[in-house]
Amino acid sequence: EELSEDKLVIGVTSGPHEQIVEKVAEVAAEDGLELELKVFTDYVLPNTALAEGDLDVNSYQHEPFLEKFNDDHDTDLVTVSTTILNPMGVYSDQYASIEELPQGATFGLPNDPTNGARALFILEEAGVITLKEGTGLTASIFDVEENPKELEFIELDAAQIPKQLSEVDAAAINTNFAIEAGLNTIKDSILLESSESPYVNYLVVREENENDAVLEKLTQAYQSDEVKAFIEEEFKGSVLAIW
Amino acid sequence: MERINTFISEWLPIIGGSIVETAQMVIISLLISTVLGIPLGILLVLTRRGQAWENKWVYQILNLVVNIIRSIPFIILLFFILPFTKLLVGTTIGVQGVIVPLVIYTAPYIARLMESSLLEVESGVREAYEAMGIKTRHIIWNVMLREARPSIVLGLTIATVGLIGATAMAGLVGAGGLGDLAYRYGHLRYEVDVMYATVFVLIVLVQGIQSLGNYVAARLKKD
Amino acid sequence: MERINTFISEWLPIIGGSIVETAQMVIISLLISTVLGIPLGILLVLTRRGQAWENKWVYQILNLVVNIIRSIPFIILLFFILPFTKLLVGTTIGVQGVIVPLVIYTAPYIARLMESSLLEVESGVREAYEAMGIKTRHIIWNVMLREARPSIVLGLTIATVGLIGATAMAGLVGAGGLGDLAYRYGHLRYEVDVMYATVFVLIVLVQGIQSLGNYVAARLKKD
Amino acid sequence: MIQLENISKKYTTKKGTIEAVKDVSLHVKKGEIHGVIGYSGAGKSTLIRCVNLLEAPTAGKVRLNDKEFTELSKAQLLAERKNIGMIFQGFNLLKTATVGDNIAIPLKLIGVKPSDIAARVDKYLEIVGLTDKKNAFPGQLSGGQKQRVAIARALAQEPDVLLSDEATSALDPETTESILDLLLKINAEFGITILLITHEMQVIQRICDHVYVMEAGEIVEDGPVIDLFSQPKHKTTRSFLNTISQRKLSKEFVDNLKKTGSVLRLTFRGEATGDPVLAAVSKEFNVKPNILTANIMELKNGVIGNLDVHMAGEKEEVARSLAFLEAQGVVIEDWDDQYGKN
Amino acid sequence: MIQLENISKKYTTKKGTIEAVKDVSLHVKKGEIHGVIGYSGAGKSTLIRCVNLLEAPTAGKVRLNDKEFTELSKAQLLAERKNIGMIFQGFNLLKTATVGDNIAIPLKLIGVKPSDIAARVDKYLEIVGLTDKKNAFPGQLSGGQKQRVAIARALAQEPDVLLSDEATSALDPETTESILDLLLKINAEFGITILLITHEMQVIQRICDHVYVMEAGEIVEDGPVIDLFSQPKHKTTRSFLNTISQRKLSKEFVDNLKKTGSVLRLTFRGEATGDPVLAAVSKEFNVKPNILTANIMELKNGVIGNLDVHMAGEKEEVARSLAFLEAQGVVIEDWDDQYGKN
Ligand SMILES: Nc1ncnc2c1ncn2[C@@H]1O[C@H](COP(=O)(O)OP(=O)(O)OP(=O)(O)O)[C@@H](O)[C@H]1O
Ligand SMILES: Nc1ncnc2c1ncn2[C@@H]1O[C@H](COP(=O)(O)OP(=O)(O)OP(=O)(O)O)[C@@H](O)[C@H]1O
Ligand SMILES: [Mg+2]
Ligand SMILES: [Mg+2]
Repeated sequence: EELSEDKLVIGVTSGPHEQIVEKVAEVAAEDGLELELKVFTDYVLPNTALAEGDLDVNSYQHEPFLEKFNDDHDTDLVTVSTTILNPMGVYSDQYASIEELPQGATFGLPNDPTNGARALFILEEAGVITLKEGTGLTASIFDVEENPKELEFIELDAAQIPKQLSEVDAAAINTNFAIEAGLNTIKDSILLESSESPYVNYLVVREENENDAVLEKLTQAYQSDEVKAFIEEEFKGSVLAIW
Repeated sequence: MERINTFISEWLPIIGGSIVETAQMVIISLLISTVLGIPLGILLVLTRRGQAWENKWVYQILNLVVNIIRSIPFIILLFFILPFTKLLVGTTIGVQGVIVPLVIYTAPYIARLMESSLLEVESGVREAYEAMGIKTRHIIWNVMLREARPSIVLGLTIATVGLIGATAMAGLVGAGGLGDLAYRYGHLRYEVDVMYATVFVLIVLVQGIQSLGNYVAARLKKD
Repeated sequence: MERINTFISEWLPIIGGSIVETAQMVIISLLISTVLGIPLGILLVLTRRGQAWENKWVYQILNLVVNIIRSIPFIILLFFILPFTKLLVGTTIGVQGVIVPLVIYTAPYIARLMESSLLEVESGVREAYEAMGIKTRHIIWNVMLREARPSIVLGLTIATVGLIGATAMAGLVGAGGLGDLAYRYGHLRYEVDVMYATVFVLIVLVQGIQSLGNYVAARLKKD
Repeated sequence: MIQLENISKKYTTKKGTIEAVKDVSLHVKKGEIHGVIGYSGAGKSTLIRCVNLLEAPTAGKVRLNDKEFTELSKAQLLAERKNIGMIFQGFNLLKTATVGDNIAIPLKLIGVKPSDIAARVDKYLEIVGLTDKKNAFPGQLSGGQKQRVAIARALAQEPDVLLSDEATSALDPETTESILDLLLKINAEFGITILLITHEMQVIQRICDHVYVMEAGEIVEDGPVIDLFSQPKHKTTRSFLNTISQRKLSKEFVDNLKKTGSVLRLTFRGEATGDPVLAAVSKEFNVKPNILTANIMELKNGVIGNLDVHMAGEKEEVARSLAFLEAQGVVIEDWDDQYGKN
Repeated sequence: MIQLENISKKYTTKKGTIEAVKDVSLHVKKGEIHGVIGYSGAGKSTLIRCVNLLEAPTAGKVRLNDKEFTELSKAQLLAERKNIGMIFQGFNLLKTATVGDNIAIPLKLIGVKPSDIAARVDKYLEIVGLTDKKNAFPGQLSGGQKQRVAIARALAQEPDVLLSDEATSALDPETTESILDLLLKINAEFGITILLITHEMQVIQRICDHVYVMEAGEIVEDGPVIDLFSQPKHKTTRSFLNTISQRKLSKEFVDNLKKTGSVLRLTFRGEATGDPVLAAVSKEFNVKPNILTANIMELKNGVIGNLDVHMAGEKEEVARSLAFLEAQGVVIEDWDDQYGKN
């Protein structure tokens, strides 16, 4: 069934995705496309709801996550176009570099699967830990194989970590939360995700709607200059418009 | 002052919308949960040992079901029963989608509260009505529910407050509401003003409900 | 079979750990909440109009504070009182960090449940003891709490089950526990086996607590 | 008709078995009023609760209006109970309903025509003297008033069979009297069958046909009231009977005596009994006082002597002696066969 | 000592004000026992509850043991109440405590030495005859047994002042008797002051010094028991007094009569009163029967006539006439001044 030409129900997770799509909706409205937002704080329902037809499109996930989801739930959701990148860094109040972390240090990381996995990958890339063979992009702390520093992982609510930074030796924080909390991405971070990140976010639809005309309109609205300007102003570089 | 004005003009509609969402969720789920929970509570009382409809199996099963549902934290229940929700109301998101889990969460809770209210009703009065040959069904209405009214009202008040608490998680399935607003804006976006305003509204709401409950219970209590 | 074995060897320690975390959270917060909630409930009864320690102000304020706290959904309370938690226990994360919000959430709830249990105690018996010149403090212990015991036990059972529900959100501050395990691993990471196993453990836990509560209440009830 | 055959009731407690009722049989024919008396704890309440199966007897059969109660299905039992009124030792009223509603609600539930209910409520409230309390709640009533509401509730049901457990024991003599009158009246008019428990012998005396004396769960003596009252055998029966006695002089006898003097009721008070004073009278005056009956009421401190005396002698002499007696503080009245009514 | 001065108590309900007690004054001196009687709803319970301020009087003063109760602070009031025992119209027992604990707990709380408590509990349980129910719970007791626990609880407190609201009205005559004996005994031994409410005149008769008659909230008559019993003025008092009466023939008089024949107690049953039968006797035999007293007990169906008769005549003739009477179904006993005791 083809999507309506002038109204889309779009699922987002609360936070940057929600804020940006609110702006997108303004832009799209000028084009005669109405966007109805459904805001979730959960990371699974926006996909199940999309698969079941309660949503027309969603905007909150990157490709690795989508693949895992399709795998697990036997769904066929597809990406439409890129949206934003929300880079992550490792911050510490007490240590200037990751090497300085002492044996048995406490390490805070987001407790949601996407961000948690990303934090682990950052650590793996920095050589602090290794993950089990074949661990997908949704690795969890149970997938840590070698942990020579014997880091103690504490999974926390992503938005809350900046406020609790002083209570851990180091923590992985999404840049947007870091900036909101007054951290300096450059000065305070001890590790930053490489910009060649696989974690670029996408607009996602059901496969049957992959080529629907209205998606063109939506992509245009999203990838407009107004939205870009909004992102730059609102997130001050902590969220990157990828188009 | 300026700041307050902008705050009001900017946030009032949003908070207002959330109030409507919360009200919808609470009222609808409360109604349905009460309609389900009260009979369930009555059954839990009457199928016990030594009671009018004594039935070991029915009692054990009901008791187990209530316990099982009450065992599952709302956040998990919400997802656990997604297929059932879909089946029942055709959607799993939005206010509609959250009503089913809210009811399933609240009804057994109300049943338990009813159960303990009803067990408090003096057995002598029930006996007097049994002695007159009055049907258990009528005794339920005219004696047990009637005499337990003050306690039932307090129980429903507690349940309503609990329900409001549970709706805070409605955001997980995109149903919005006050709790979700406070969480999303206050917590995720660091717009603390919104958080305070929302929490304030919640307090007023709960305070109102509790006062109403206390008042009604006191009025119903005649001794 | 193979699959079950791997599952057990892989997840058993994790589930076991979560059980320990949940148990820690529930037991510690329940103890502290009860110690705070019962006196609070007693105060709510005794400072009412026409009661022994009648005091409009104390009653109104207590009532308001209890309502305010009960107004705030746990998920919001958790973050709302972070600074206070930090001040009190020096950390806001882990089991330690979650105890404070759990207590603040549960104690007023217990107070309300106590209140309604105590209000059910037949006023004649209290009057008999007042007539003997027995101090209100002693009447509280020897008459009100004693006679309300069955109802108090049921109330504490309800509160404990509610507490277990709240610990499901402990994961937000890294305290883990069964509820968090079920949500994050079972739901978010789609390891359904973990979810079922965890929910099963939760059900057994709650069923056990409820049965114990019912049993004790029935034993305490002598009429 | 109420028929109990070999009813036993055992309570099992942690401290052993208590046999509250032991092998009791009784038969109340239609239209009869039977009473059960016995000491506290004898098993009276337990027995009466076995009649409508509020308490399931451990052994024995209950037959009521020719139906085997012990074999009825639950639904049949309920239907039968509509014809059985019961007044409890406690009051068992709805706390949250007014006095009027406490009577009206059961009527509604047993299927009395709505149009008749209000009239019945008013009628029975009037009978128990609580018309002005119709809108009060039980919490606002005195003990006796609550008991009267319970009585009105049971009677308003207009049952065939009435079971009453100490219905009047919380009531003053006058109220008791009016309730008993009422029971007699409905018994006469509608042939209601009544089984009642009491510890007040005047209740038995006034309205019962047959009486059972219970002790430790057993019926130790029973028979028509007239037999038991005239020839009580068991110690317990005698002890209960002692509480009623209204002996007085026969009018014929007194009229006869009056021919030879006055018959007077003299009331002496205090430690002084009548004898010495009367002895003085017979010495001082030409009068022969003759004590016919005495009612010595032993009060806590002191005695009230109440003598019926025949003063044989001349009118004048008697008058002088009476003046003397009055001076001694004796209260004098002419004998009157209306004593004892008021 | 209990002194009430112009006590009034109004209840305000939605349907208006009810004046339950109107301007009542009374004074119970130390060591005295005063009783209050009155119809149901007269205001007796309300009045007694004003004494220990369970109910705050709307107007008036309460003085107890020379303390102005109405002016005491809360703490002082509590301290004073330790010396006041109260038996309630309801039982007000702890449902969750055994009979023994129901007595022991208050003792512990008013500061009785722990070593004395067990002994006191046993003592008072024995007195009320419930030793075997020590470990039972109130739910397992009969009505009268619960009342006795409440009595034991109040007495075990060994108070200076006892307030009792219908303590014995749920009890059989024998149990009542033993409780009254006990009250008299502790009154004599320890000088306990008692104010009690009852509707049973024998309670007043047996143990009270002074009696108040209440009606519609007011004291309509009061005085020493001896005055009121000998010269009741108010209609209500008379009506209450009618319930006690134990008139019997004087022994001297009977002994005198025995010189000229036999004095017998004849019991007639059924509709037939004694007159026609006795008329037949005087016709058939050379005997002059003379009815001295009659106790006509009107039962529901029939009458028991209980006559004390003087049979003047020859021994043989009397014996023949008695045989005739017995053949008519009359029960014949020699007159005995022990009637009425058992
Ligand atoms: N809380 C109350 N509110 C309103 N009226 C009341 C209240 N308590 C008692 N009354 C009324 O006051 C009057 C006196 O009641 P009280 O209990 O003193 O009577 P009583 O003489 O003890 O009667 P009884 O012999 O039946 O126990 C009654 O008419 C009763 O209805
Ligand atoms: N539920 C019970 N469990 C154990 N024992 C009981 C129970 N109910 C009554 N009994 C006992 O059975 C006996 C008879 O009780 P019942 O109530 O029939 O006495 P009653 O004759 O009505 O006395 P009263 O005149 O005091 O009301 C008592 O000794 C009582 O303690
Ligand atoms: Mg009884
Ligand atoms: Mg009274």
